[in-house]
Amino acid sequence: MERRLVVQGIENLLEISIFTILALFMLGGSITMIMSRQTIFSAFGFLVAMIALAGIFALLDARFLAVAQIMVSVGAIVVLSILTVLTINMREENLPYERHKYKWMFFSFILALPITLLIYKSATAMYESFKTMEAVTSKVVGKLLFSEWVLAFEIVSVLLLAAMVGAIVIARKEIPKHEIPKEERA
Amino acid sequence: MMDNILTNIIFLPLFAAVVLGVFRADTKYLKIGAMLSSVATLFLVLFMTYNFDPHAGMQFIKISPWIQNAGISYFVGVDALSLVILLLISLLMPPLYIYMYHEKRKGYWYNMMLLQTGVSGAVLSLDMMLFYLFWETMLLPIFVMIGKYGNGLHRYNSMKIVLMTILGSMSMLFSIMYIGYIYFETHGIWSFALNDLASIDFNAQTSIWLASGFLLAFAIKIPLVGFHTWMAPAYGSAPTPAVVIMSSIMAKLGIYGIWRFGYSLFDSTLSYYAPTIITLALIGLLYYAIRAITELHLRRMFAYSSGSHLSLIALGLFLGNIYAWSGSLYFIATHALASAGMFIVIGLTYKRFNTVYLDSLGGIASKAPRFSFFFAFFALSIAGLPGTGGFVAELLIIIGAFKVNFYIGVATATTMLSAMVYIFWMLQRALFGTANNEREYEDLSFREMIMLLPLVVLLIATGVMPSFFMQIFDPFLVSTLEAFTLNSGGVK
Amino acid sequence: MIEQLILTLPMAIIVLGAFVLLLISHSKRFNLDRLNLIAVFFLILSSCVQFIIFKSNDIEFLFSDVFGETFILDTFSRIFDLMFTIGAILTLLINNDYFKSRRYFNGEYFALILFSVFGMMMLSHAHELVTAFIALEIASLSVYALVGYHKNNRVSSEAMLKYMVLGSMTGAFFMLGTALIYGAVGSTNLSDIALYTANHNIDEMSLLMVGASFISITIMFKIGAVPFHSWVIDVYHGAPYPITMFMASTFKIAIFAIALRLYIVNFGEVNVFWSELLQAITILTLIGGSWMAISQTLVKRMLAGSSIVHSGYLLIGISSLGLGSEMAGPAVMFYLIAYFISAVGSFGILSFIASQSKTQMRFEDFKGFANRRPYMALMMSIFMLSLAGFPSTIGFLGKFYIFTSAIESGQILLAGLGILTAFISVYYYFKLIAMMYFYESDEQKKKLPIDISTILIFAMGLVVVWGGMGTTLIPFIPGADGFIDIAQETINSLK
Amino acid sequence: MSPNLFFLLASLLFSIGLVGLVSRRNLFVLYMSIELMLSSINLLLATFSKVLGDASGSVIALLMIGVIAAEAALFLAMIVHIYRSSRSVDSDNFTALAQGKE
Repeated sequence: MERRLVVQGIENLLEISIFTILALFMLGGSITMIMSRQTIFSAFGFLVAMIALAGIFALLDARFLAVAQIMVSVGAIVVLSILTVLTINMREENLPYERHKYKWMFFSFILALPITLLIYKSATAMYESFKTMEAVTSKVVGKLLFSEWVLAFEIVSVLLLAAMVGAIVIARKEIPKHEIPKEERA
Repeated sequence: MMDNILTNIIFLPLFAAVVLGVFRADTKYLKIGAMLSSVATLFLVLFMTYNFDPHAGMQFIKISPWIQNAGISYFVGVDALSLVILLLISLLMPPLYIYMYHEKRKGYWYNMMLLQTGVSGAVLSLDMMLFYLFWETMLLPIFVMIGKYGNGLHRYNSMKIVLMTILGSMSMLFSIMYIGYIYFETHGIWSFALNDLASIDFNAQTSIWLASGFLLAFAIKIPLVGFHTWMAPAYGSAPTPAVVIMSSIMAKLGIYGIWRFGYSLFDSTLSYYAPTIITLALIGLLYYAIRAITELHLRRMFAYSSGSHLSLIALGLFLGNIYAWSGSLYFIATHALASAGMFIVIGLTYKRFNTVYLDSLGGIASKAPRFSFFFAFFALSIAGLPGTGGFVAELLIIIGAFKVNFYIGVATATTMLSAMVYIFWMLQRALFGTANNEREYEDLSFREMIMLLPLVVLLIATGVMPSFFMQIFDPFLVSTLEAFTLNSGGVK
Repeated sequence: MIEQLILTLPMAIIVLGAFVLLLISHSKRFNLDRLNLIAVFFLILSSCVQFIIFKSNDIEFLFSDVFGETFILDTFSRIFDLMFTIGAILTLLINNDYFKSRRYFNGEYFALILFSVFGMMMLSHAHELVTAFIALEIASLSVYALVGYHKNNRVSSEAMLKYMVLGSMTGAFFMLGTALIYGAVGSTNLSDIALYTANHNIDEMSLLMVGASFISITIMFKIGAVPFHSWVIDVYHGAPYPITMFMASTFKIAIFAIALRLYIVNFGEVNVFWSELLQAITILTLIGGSWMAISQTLVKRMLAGSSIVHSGYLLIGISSLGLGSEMAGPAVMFYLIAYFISAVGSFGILSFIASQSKTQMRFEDFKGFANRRPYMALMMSIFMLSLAGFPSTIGFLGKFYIFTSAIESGQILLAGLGILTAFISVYYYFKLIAMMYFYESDEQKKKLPIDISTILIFAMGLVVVWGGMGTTLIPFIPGADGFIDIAQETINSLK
Repeated sequence: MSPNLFFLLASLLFSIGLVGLVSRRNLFVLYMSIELMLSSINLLLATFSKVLGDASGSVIALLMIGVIAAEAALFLAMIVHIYRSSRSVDSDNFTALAQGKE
């Protein structure tokens, strides 16, 4: 009996410390992201935040989500972003010159504060503790995904296709200038 | 035949316009078509008048459901009040088409036909929404005619008249919708038919607000002083046919609206507004007369003159006794004839001399006697020359005013005097004085005589035998007045 | 089973059409004309199927054993489906000349239009918030790409940038609201939410209210209500004419599809809570939109500004809905139909002109337009009169219903303000008419080309007039009464 | 362990994203801020999922990752296009519309 309590206490402590570390990484990463002038540092901050988010998902027993987060968000999206940053290879003088960055940040933080409090207060007022549930493994997710959420799942595929087409259309090299009549040139 | 006669009267000109437009008629055929449609309409109206029973109230009623979900119906009918204005518009149209004989711009003709439909529809419709539809429709041709065919700052002025008029009609629309909603609330169905809405009892406060919505629209249309800023510029830059319709018919529709809708919807509330409107009308009488005296531009001068006389009509309406009322209604008719003639003559003046400024006219009397006869006749009949209808009407209103209050009577009587002042002064400068020998003074042609003679005859006839004409609307006035005194006891 | 599959056909055809267009878009054999025709063919096929299955009301939720109650089939969604497909068909056909006159259009363009139509249809059928969000994203992402389609044009790219950043941000708000509602209710299904709002006291629902407010922000943004309007004029201006037409008419209506469903069915119980806020937004929208519409020199920007005002009128209807007006639902629906037709027509004429001149249309460019193109000028006047709410057009009846519903719910001041803005709108719409008619033109009168675009524009003009004063005397063709009946039936099917 | 901390973290992340979106001009940062906002919603969903004892929240979050990916694709394409056409990722650089250019 004693021993179980001790184990639980240690587990709790462990959980809280892991959460704290992850949360600090997330906050640090995201704050780096919005603060740094160099785009590549921002992207690395974002990367750190996303990896930490995967850890927090795992802490919330959403294991499949954690894996998906690592694979899709980190492995695809963030890496793609970093690759884009590197491909573009912006020179220093092409970066925006933001003189009043911190002033703006301060003001917008004051604006965003009520929203933060609103979300936090309204969510915490309703729920005080976790329910015990089985871990959300791939089996559970798979079952749900193909019963209750199958419609949403299927139209996500259409969404991805539409976004892909849109991205191709936008990013494709333009028609060479000399082929365009003069009056259409911007 | 008699069943659909009002529908035919309303839509015949529009139908003609559509047919001519679809076949893209040449100007030659357009003229003939327009003339035929107006003459046919005139015959229909005369035929209807022949069958009209003065004692029967609303007649030739035609109701058919139109947009049922909103309770809007096609509901037309005619009584003495609307008959007077309907007669006027259909009488004036043929002379105007004769006046436009040389007009080659097609839009002109189409707009006139549309205008006739709009005006006669507004006069005959007894459903509030239908009335609103025609009320707005008749604005469109005026907008186009001033803006496209006018002179001076015509584009600006046409925008001005449209905006001011629509401001009024929007407030009226709001009142109409509110009244309709009150009817819906009490009866559970929508209806905008006038006799349905007239059965509603409003509480006093609501009634005052709703009446103000209507009165704003009509005051702008008349225009009462304070709502008149569009008048002189619009009259000044509009082409002659549009001016004739505006001053002879459309301004009278403001009076008509108060009479028709004001008195049937909120009779007792109108006496709440009566002192204000009587004051405004009295101020208008003098103010417009003074402006007319100082004005040198003939069209603007008669714009002010017509404002002054319309104030007199509005005054007579709100005095609320039988003399003033019959005077008002009679004056609607006679002033319409006189001012139509006057504006046509001014138009002829402009065609001949290319100016309508008093200081550049002069000496017409010796060179073009027929022309100056008509010129003088119409001007004097506007001023209320004894022997023309205007004299009778003004006298009646003045008697009515004296019956109410001595001071109002005196103030009213000044109109006749001030009108005499500016008319005689104007005649003296325009017709007499030294003639400009370099100018060609062309006298009236046969076609122009034909166009003006009916107006002259009618003006004299209304002056010589008023009782013959008044028998059309006397029963109407008596019965309305009875209902009115029953509800509010007139003006204290 | 097979019956349910048939019910999915309209959407399946649209997606299939998009696939086919993607596959053949780079084939040399298909020029723009043919691609356009193929896209229209799929859309027409879809709307034909919609007509055929229109009356089959026995199935309420599609594949309810698999999908759960996520895909609803009611008259409401079917009417909206029809409007989206018709809107897309009109956009494609009226702009046929425009596509040919510009070099930058190609096959993917039509595929993207079909994708966005699919998203909108999904949005009107969605009975579940996550599905609705994904559907909204499908429509939005396609429209973002379409707005920036003219890539050599700086203005077009800028419009896309602006729209995409702001649109994605407000999209995030929609999802945040969904997450919070999920937290409160434990489900995102609309039936569960409706059950929850019906059974709980308003004090217990703070989490749901916060979530619903966030969703409202997104809706307000997408319809361009002030103060979320900053993108509207610039994006409408920057986008190519066909896309502006598509956004102003079809996409805007799609947002109202989900908004009406949410406000009538789900938050019906809690609407009273934010009625004051909604009234404030409505007032701001009416005044701000009017101000913006007055101060423009480009006709396209004026129409964009006036579309904000029209959102304001619709918001009057929605706020009357919240205060328990019976007529407000059909009024909003009818106004949507009226606005849809008038907007399609007016933007159609703009792109018709643009397909021949290649400059932006200023008010001054319309001087003497009635001389050059009398019929087009007449049509434009009809659409302007309808947008201004002139009687005998469908726009007048729309305003009539909106204002009476406002009076019914006791919002007299709001109705008065609406009338006032309608009066102001007369100024900028009549200004265009004045420009067209009051000036003579030096150019020769041009012959009216009788092709599919002009015919469709004329048909729209006819509908505008017929919808304003038509009767149901002629069978099979809805007159003014018929449109109102449709609106009524649509809203009734929601409850 | 109580869910409050998770809620706090999620709402903080959301507002950090919002702050970045409002205050920065670098298009990349704008893009990543939006992604951050969406990710914070994922966190919120996962937390609610555990609070309610219902796995659906995690599934919604999973679907959301798909949506995030779609938006990312379009955004990156737009940034590449805009950088290529104007050599800039400054959102304030685009003011042609505000100046009424054509």
